[in-house]
Amino acid sequence: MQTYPKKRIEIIAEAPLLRRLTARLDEAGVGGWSVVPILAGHGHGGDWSAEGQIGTATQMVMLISIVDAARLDAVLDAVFGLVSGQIGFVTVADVAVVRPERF
Amino acid sequence: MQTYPKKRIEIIAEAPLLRRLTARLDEAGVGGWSVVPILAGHGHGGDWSAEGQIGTATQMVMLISIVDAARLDAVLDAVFGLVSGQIGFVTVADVAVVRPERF
Amino acid sequence: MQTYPKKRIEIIAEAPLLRRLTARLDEAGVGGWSVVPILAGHGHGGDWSAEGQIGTATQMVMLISIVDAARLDAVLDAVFGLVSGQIGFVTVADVAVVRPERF
Amino acid sequence: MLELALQNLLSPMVLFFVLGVAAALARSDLSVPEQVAKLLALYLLMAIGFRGGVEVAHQGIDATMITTIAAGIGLSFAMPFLAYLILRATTRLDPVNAAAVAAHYGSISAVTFVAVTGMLGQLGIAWDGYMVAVAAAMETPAIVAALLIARGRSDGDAPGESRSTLLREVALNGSIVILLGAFAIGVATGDRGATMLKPFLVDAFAGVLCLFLLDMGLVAGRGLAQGRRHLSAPVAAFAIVMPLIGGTLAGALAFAIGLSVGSTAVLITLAASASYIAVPAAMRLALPQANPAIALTLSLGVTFPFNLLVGIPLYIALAGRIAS
Amino acid sequence: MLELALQNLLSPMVLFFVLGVAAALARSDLSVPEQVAKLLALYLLMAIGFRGGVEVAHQGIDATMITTIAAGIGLSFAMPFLAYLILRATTRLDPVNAAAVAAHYGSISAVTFVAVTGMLGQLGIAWDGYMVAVAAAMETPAIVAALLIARGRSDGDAPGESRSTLLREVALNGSIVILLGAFAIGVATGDRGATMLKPFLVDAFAGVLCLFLLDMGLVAGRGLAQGRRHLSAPVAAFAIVMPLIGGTLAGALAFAIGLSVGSTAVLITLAASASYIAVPAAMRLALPQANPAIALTLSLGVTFPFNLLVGIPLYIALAGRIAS
Amino acid sequence: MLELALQNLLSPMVLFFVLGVAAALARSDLSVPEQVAKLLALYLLMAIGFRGGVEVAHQGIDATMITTIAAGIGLSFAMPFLAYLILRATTRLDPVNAAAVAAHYGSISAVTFVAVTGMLGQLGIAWDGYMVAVAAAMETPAIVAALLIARGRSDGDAPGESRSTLLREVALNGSIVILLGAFAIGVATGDRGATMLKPFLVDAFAGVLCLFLLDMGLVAGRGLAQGRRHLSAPVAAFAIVMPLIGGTLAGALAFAIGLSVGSTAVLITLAASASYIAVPAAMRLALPQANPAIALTLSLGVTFPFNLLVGIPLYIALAGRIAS
Ligand SMILES: Nc1ncnc2c1ncn2[C@@H]1O[C@H](COP(=O)(O)O)[C@@H](O)[C@H]1O
Ligand SMILES: Nc1ncnc2c1ncn2[C@@H]1O[C@H](COP(=O)(O)O)[C@@H](O)[C@H]1O
Ligand SMILES: Nc1ncnc2c1ncn2[C@@H]1O[C@H](COP(=O)(O)O)[C@@H](O)[C@H]1O
Ligand code: NA
Ligand code: NA
Ligand code: NA
Repeated sequence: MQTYPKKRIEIIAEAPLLRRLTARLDEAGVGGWSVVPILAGHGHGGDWSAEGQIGTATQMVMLISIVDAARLDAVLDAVFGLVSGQIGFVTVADVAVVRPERF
Repeated sequence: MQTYPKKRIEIIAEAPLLRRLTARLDEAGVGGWSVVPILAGHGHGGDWSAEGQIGTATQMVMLISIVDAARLDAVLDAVFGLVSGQIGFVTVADVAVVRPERF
Repeated sequence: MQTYPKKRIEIIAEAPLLRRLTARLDEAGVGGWSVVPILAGHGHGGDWSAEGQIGTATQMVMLISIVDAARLDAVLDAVFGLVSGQIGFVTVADVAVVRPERF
Repeated sequence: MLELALQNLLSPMVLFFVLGVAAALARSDLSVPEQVAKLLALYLLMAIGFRGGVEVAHQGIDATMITTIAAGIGLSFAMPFLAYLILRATTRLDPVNAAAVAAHYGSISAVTFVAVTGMLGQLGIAWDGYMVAVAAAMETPAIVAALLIARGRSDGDAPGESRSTLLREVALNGSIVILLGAFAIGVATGDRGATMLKPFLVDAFAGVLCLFLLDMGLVAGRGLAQGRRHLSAPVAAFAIVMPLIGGTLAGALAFAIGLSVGSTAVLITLAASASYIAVPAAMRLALPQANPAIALTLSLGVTFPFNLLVGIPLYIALAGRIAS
Repeated sequence: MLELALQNLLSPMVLFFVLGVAAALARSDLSVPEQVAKLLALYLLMAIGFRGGVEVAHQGIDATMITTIAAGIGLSFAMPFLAYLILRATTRLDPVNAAAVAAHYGSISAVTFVAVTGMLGQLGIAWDGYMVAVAAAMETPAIVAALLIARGRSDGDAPGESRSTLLREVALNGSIVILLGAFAIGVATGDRGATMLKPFLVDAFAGVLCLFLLDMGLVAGRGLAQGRRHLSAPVAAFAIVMPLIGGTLAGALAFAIGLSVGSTAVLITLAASASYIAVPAAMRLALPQANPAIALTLSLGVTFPFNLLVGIPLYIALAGRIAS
Repeated sequence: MLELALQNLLSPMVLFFVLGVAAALARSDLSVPEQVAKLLALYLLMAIGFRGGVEVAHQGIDATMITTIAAGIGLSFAMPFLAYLILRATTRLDPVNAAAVAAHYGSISAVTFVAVTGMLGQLGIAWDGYMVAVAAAMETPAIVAALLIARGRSDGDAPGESRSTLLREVALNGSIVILLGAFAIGVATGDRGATMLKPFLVDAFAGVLCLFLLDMGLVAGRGLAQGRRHLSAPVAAFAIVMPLIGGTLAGALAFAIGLSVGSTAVLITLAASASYIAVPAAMRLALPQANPAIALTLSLGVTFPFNLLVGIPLYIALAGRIAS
């Protein structure tokens, strides 16, 4: 099956930041995004876990967005300005898709 | 450590479709798959969120399957026929594994 | 935006193993990891689902860790010794990051 | 009637729903976790099914029950045709979307069922336990009707989708199974079971219903904010007119059968309600080309609030006239 | 006895379990969300532990309690050896799998414990609060026994796995901690605490147990559909014979100690039950080569339904004979 | 006083909290699932808000309520300045971290509010329903104060972060909305609503609170094990001294206003409590450079246990002196 290259952006960010992050993505013109939960983690700041938490301040979430390479820089710029001052990071990977016009 | 190339298929699809999708994967002979939850998302159809939902009609899930490149086309064919008429999409990425015979 | 190559390790492992796995990652000197839930899956051992389960013995979880390529082998060694005798597997993918010093 | 409406509006249940809608529209981050919402729904259906069964264990099964079930099936099967004609005549929905919406309005909303029984309980009006079976029986026929309507009008079911598999899945969907299962257990265990489960299933019911309606309000409010753009005025009007039409038909049937006030109110409410658990999922499989946001926004965002705030007291008042 | 069996079969608890199994086998999508299932288990263990503690606060601690705990530990340690011998003699399970299964049957099932107390409560038969401590004490010894059996027969523990770490983890697993913790709190707060917590922990117990057993039915039904292929006839037979053997041993000990009817029934049930929370997880760490599906399908898919439907009334009847 | 302290320490609520802490420190895998914890918090806030509202429906609104709300707002706004000065004088926290911690201590902890009402209920001491509104009013002003303190001292808010958006979000955070919403519904429905919801919202309260405090203990224990390294001795001391200072101020105000014993105890406790739902999230947005582990470890790991074990009985005893 014919496939086409796209970029898969994965952002791991603090939960309180989520609304602002997705607003940035929307502004940067991405076609869509999905939020994946994270249960627990470890980093420079130590361990955390979602277990038993009633607030979201200590939690991280994962945002995934498939975008066209042409839009990658704009998206990274939009997101990076927000994430850089906060806890979290962004990774980008190459993926292939079947319906390129979707993204 | 010696690693071997495989393909990582990631399908984001409507939750009501899940059973049918995994049946297709099984028929196409994949060795296994895993379902990852999605909490919320945004696309051409607008925003959605799993919060407070009692049904699954509006929800998306993520299916991940590691397959051998030789089987990729068969799997994409099997899945694409189903996903193309529905909400959702498929991405493929290159990954390396340690135990190639597993997939 | 300037990006730098890193490795994204994804481990799908049995939930009872989680503490031991993360301890290995910490020992191997990874900068961090995140745990993503898996809802259900299928493999050589048949189907499983987290639905309605009160224990974790039958469940799988996903561990994600972004590491520097230089550290990859040490991490794989540390993890593989544990995972190889158990249910689960490890995949490695190439990703690009914006702040390389973080990993 | 006015007093009834006021009492309804000032019931904690309705107010918690309104609180949910208001919080969602104000973009508060108040939310009920997904699995908790599913627990609340499970509990309410279990409670209502079980209590209906215990009541039937008392009263026994009679011909009225069979007739009412038949009437419910007939209504559920007939309403989609009516709804489809209205939608095609008054709105710009294409055939497939109109058929999908019609299926939602022919079928019933388990949540609205729970709400009307809560309201009746508050007013001290009894209803017949077998209405649980009627509710369950009304869930599926509308889907069959919608598939008949859509046949040829859609470019086919999803490839490989078999109609019988789909109907089997709908008939076995979780909300029907727990409702009917708990009903059967209520019938089987009767008073013995009722005494045992009263503190959990009866005493706590109103409180759990409040929490659940808070959640429904949050989801409805969010859905409305999101889905508004899919609703033209005629489409939105349909979501209020159709319940009144369905309710009137049901009222006529209830009168013909000779149902009690409470059961008449329940039957009217069931007919006037629109599905948003079983049918939406079935439509995603059977008519994937239909835009799910339209039917869901209508059903949860317009019809459910309408029924909860205005419809149910109206239907109860109507039932009072019809049955006495 | 027959009457007891019938009353058991027609109890809402058992019927909700049967509903769950039926729904799973019919492939209904009815399900209890994972976190909800964990809440139900947490609640039930908390309730049963606390009530046991309050009861001990009344009755005080005596020698019988110590003896019974010792008997429970002995049983839990001895049963795996017996189970292992039976499995090796009658089935084709290899040593490691046989040891893993043996560990499950030596240990106890907290859920079966909850079920027998529910059934006793329904029958109005009292049991001694300290049986909570006995149950907790019986969870771990079987694992030690299984590790002794498997030593040398497995190709070693997971690399770096230390036995003491493992046992510490098992002894501190959540279900034991909440059971014993709530027990201690019950002892410490006695009637004062009991009055405060009665509506939540006592009155709602039967209802929550129904919901929980619905879930257990769903999981058992799914497990059975999935795991059937792992079970040969002799292996399946073991899952029914072993509870009877363990139960008989426990009955003899209870008689020797002179336990009350209720406590005898509980001790028999504990011995006859097979773990599926603590031991399965421990076996994944200690004996990873063992196929987890075998023990789990046996324990939840065969032994638990057997105990719930047939075993418990049998054990209660037996206890009636032994203790009077 | 001693008796009060002992009764507090031997209350099931406190003991379940201690059990949670102990289990976490022993690294047991006992845990309350995340969505369940959120359900428990939602329930408790709904219950406390509703009961407060019903009580106000009885008593009516008077000048004292307005004065007390004003006093609460004043306290919440003033305490961060005091806290900041103390932190800067006695610890090595930099200005931004000191401001963030100060915001937590100026605001209130809904969970501590729930705990003090549970303790008062146990002692049979009445408090005024409008304290619910006071609690809600005390949540936000501290954040405004902290932002004023941090202005210029931080390298700016997150880019594009507008202060008014942030305050709107804080004021509409879920815990405030459910607390005030349920309060308003209690006022609107009064006794009628209270009768309906009593079994769920009143009778089960103490039991749910126990489960919730078990969870808080687990989270606090884990947080303490994790976050200890962020706490120097002076910083940890602050987490005990500041509640006493805040509580004393509140006691003086309560005396000036002439509040009842119960309401005085509540106001003192609110002032002595430190936020860990609303403020932590707001600080991540407003002062992202602040290390969240410091404030959270202090608030949940030190101040909450201190208040639960020692503070609340002390504040109640103090209130008894002040108000009589
Ligand atoms: N290298 C990494 N790989 C995966 N997740 C990470 C990594 N580093 C940090 N995280 C996640 O981000 C959270 C915050 O990281 P940190 O700011 O380093 O404490 C961690 O608790 C993890 O959930
Ligand atoms: N580009 C994308 N990247 C990640 N997820 C997406 C993307 N597009 C769509 N989705 C997910 O798929 C759902 C449906 O997409 P759509 O059909 O475009 O409305 C969205 O709500 C997201 O959860
Ligand atoms: N090829 C695969 N791709 C994704 N997940 C897999 C794959 N194989 C196995 N899994 C996951 O790992 C679990 C155990 O696999 P197995 O040991 O093959 O039964 C499965 O139930 C899946 O959740
Ligand atoms: Na209808
Ligand atoms: Na046993
Ligand atoms: Na404070």
